[in-house]
Amino acid sequence: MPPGSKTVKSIRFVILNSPCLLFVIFVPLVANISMRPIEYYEPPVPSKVNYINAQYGLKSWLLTRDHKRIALLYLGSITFFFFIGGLYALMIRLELLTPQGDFLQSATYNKVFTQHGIIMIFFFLIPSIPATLGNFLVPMMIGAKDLAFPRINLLSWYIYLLGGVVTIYALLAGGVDTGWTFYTPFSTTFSNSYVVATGLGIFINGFSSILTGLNFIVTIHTMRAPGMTWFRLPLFIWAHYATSLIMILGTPVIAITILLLAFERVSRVGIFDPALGGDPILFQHLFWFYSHPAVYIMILPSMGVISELIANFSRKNIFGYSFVAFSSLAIAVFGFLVWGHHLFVTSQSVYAGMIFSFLSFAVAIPSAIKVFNWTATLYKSSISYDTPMLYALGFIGLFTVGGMTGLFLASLAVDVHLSDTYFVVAHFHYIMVGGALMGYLGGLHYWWPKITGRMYPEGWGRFSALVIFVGFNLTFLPQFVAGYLGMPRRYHAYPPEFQVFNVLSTAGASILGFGMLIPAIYFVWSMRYGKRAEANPWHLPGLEWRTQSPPPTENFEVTPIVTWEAYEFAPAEETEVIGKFKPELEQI
Amino acid sequence: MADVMNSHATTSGTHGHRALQHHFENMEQQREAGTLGMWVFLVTEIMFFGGMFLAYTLYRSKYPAAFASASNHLDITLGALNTGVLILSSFTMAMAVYFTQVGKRRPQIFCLIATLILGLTFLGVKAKEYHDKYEDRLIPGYLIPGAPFGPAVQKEGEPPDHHKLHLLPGATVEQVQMFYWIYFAMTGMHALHMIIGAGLLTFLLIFSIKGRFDPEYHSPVEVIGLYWHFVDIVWIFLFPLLYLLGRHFEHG
Amino acid sequence: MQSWIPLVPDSASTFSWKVDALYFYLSGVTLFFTLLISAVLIFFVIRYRRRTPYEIPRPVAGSHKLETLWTIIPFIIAMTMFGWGAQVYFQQYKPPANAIEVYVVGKQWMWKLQHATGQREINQLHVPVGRKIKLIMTSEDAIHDFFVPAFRTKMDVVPGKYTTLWFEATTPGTYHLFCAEYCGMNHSGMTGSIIVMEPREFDNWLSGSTGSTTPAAAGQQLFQTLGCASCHGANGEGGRGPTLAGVFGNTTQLQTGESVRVDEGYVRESITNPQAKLVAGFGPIMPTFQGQISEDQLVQLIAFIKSLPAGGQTPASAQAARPAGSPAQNLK
Amino acid sequence: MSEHIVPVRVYVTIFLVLLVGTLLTVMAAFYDFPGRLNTIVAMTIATTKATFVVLYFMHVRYSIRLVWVIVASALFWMAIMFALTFSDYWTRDWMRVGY
Repeated sequence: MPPGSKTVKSIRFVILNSPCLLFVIFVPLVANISMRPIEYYEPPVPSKVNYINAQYGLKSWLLTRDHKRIALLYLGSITFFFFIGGLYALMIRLELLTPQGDFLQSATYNKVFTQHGIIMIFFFLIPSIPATLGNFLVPMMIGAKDLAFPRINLLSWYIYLLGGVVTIYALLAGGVDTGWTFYTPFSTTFSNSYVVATGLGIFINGFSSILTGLNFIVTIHTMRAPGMTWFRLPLFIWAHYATSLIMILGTPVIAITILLLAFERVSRVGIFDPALGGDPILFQHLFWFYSHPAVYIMILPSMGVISELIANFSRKNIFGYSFVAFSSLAIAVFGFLVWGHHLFVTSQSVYAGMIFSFLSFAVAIPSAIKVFNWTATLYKSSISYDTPMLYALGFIGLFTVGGMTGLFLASLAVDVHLSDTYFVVAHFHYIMVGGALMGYLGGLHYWWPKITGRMYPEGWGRFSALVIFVGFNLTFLPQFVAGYLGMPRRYHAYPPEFQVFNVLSTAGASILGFGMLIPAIYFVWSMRYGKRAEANPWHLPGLEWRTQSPPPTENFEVTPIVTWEAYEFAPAEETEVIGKFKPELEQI
Repeated sequence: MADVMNSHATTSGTHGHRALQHHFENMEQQREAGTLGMWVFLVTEIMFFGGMFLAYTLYRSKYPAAFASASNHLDITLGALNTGVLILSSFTMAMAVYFTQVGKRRPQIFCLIATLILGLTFLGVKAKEYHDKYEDRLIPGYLIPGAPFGPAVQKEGEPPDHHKLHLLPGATVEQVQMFYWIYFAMTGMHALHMIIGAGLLTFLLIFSIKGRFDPEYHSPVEVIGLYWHFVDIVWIFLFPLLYLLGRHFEHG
Repeated sequence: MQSWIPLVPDSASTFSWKVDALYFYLSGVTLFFTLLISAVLIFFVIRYRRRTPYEIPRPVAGSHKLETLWTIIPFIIAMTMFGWGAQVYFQQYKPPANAIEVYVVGKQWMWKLQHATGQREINQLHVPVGRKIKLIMTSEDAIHDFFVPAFRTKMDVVPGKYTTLWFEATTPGTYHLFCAEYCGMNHSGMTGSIIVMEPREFDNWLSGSTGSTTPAAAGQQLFQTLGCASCHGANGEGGRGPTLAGVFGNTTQLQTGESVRVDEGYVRESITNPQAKLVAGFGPIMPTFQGQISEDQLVQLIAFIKSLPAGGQTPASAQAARPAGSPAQNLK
Repeated sequence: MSEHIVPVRVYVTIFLVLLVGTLLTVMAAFYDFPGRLNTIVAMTIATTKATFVVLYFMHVRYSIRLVWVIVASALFWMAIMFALTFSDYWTRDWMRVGY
């Protein structure tokens, strides 16, 4: 078939637009509006010098203090860790294709799932949005030239790298098999793997997260541009503020816990080892004091991204701005009160269990408020079907499932049956992949033109968003069922009646993996060959779009003075109040 | 918070100070960011020590007799001396900040030197205490190769010997080890903070001697001062918790 | 092995259906909200799609009424889930009186179980239908977790202390037993089966298995060989050490003036760490048995002390290798 | 956050207060108070000393509200950690599933 033939063209058209097939009825419409001629907010005299080409050479990158360059350094390193973590996931799914443990040995399998967890959580999910998108955008969105402490920002990247190197050393030297939770006394006494080295890697890495959080909090407090009041801040900033609170309040506790664990292992004394008079449940309390809020470190920034996407791609002010903003803070605070729901079956006091269960239900409410407000924002809006919006819509659906299944685990009696089964695995993947990762990818597409100055290929973007959505659901929906049927997690071999769910899951994982490769390829491709992006390719009012793409080193030619509200697409006088049929404008 | 928000609008006359970093509007904003940053960092530190305080509280309530016996074995004189030293150093640090604020360089340098010396004195005394514990074989577990935990226990009817551990009824050597494990973790972590603090003070001293600070720009002195006081506060809690509680079982 | 309801495991205990009912309620609410949100989203996405590139929709002011509504309604629903969940949880975990006790020791990577009548089992547990079974569990190494999906219950098995789990099986059959807390290399091999039998079959099984000494009898043996009897008296009547007979399940006065309930945990602590809670009137003279006695032996000693009647006679249950009649019948 | 210069006299006073506090707490430690009072006395003195350091040496008394909020939040989170952890340990005896 000749490459220009009609058949080839139509096949390509179908493939590229297949996400739109989801909404079959308006394929033509989508094709029509992908180019928009109007342009507002064009910055004065665009300059050719930007943060990327302002300086050249490796040194200019490795010693940079520019938050945007540091964001790119982070982007590169977390992508690296993401692919390592992804490889481990692949191995897990291959092993679980059959009930017997035939692909890997038990010892290897245990290391693989442990390392999948450690890499994905500590080296990908926790830094993912804050350290890349957050680093890039927090100063730009509030109209600052940089973060408050640029040197500390760079230091945090080096600390991250050092933590990563130590961890990778541990993995190469022989790996670690304790599960990412490091439960004692297995980790202190019985495991024969590189627990101390891995712990050290995580300990070091913790400081990078503390420093990022510290930097954000100070920056948001002291560096806002004139006129940028708290309630004019984009919700992305509120979300990052809440995230930073968790980072500075929670991370030190895991740091000291891991440190004590490492010393305990080295010197054979035991705060956590019952054989030496210690209490293993104390370890679990301290561990989850951080590690439950850490889930919110992963999901809150993603919620911030989704708020941006929903408002901007529907050209509408967010519904219930202050409720969405404060729900972020509420999640950050309440998130610290619920860790005990990980201990319902560990012989924790049943009365403490009740308190924790109650609080866990309470923390669901702010998340629900967010979902309802996002949905309400779409009412009477103008919704575009660009890739970031597809991710945002996918996020809402997946996060709803992830959040609601969390209620199963907060519910004491059901948790007794479900804890440590595949139901838990499915639940937290819905939150972390369906939530955090979707937000990350959506945000990356959305700000890609600003970060690189190039557009990504829209058709491929939509296609991969669909593939990822389908692959994700196929991977993790069956795990809910397997979990309720009783399949325990961290099992290398399992009874054959669970195989059907694992086969489905593995099939889904291969689709998911394939879907992840597409953006990886076209992002790299677009950096060189993508269409050049305008300063404001999406035609949006946010501060980050009021400067050139990519931005200059100091972000703005002149310090902006903010006179508008967040997401102000139309003048405030036109605001419609629900329940009033006659707009106030007409009454005047 | 209102004045924080307005800080951009008020243009003070401090534009162009040589210490002003490029991304700040003025010295006021820069100082504010520095102080705030240190406070946020101290919150982190509080949580960091908090985890150990939690472990301490739990085991103290679980093994009161052992903790009292172990606590009695610590040298209260050296502990009290160190408390005094640290309080004095906190005072000299506060004075160093004061003299920087009012722009008196000589007394400022003197105060910084005094603080540094007092800090080192504290560490010296601590080292002496650690050595005593080493002699009495009180270093927990197998932390020291060749000298595992194994204190001599004073038997009933034996004359008192301050190298021997006197166990109160209900205490076991194993639980005493738990106390020393927490003792070394907490005081060790505290000493590490002192060492870092001494390093920061040296840096301040060099910059003071070079004349970098003036009433306009003194935020490093202030910020490191905050850190130093925080380390002092940690000790203010460690001293009674580790050295004093349980004394009355023996002496009261 | 599936129950007649699709996607639900076998139901074989008295609270299986209670957990299932709550599960169905939660699933229903989840399904409802997921579908609701999805339907509204899809409707909006179609209805309010961008029709012209230039259009700017009118901004909408938030609504406190709506916000209150969708704060309070989810909260009320969440509270029903909480209340229901907590209520069933209490039933799952509240240890019943008059249960048949089975001792469970978990170790890497097997389950060792012993019936009060002496039968030992490895990775298998035979239980009768319609009897309350209480497991008293501990671990020799890492934390394990005793999980029986068909009974909808699980409990961690923690080293250094005892945890309890109880259930009452309703349907004969063979059910999975899993270790649900990751415990090292062969974690996924630490499985077994729970065999639920009709009471008569169970009695047959009991009488068919041979060569078993009851834990209490084994404990009595140990009590002699370890030299406990020299201070506590051969039948626990006391001497240089406190009386052991008849104290189990009651409270005893400590030297510190506090009082403590004598249960498995306290006896265990007093053997491994005798100085910790001294009985009033006795000095700290007992040596520790920490590290010199296995978890199995501890369980046997406890069973022996439990079996001691007040007054210091030789306990009936420790005399014979197997008591007349099974506990299943005794409890009828 | 306008700057406030604390007079020397205040610093000296606080220093003396801290020394007296140290002396008191050592003396109190050797005296056998009834019940748990020994711990309470020691902790009260320590907290008082720490409060003086925070308020005067660390200038919180003269600082903007934000610093107060930061200090308070640190204490609040410590309280959360202690309260919820001990909500487990102190209620285990009410219904024993593990002992």
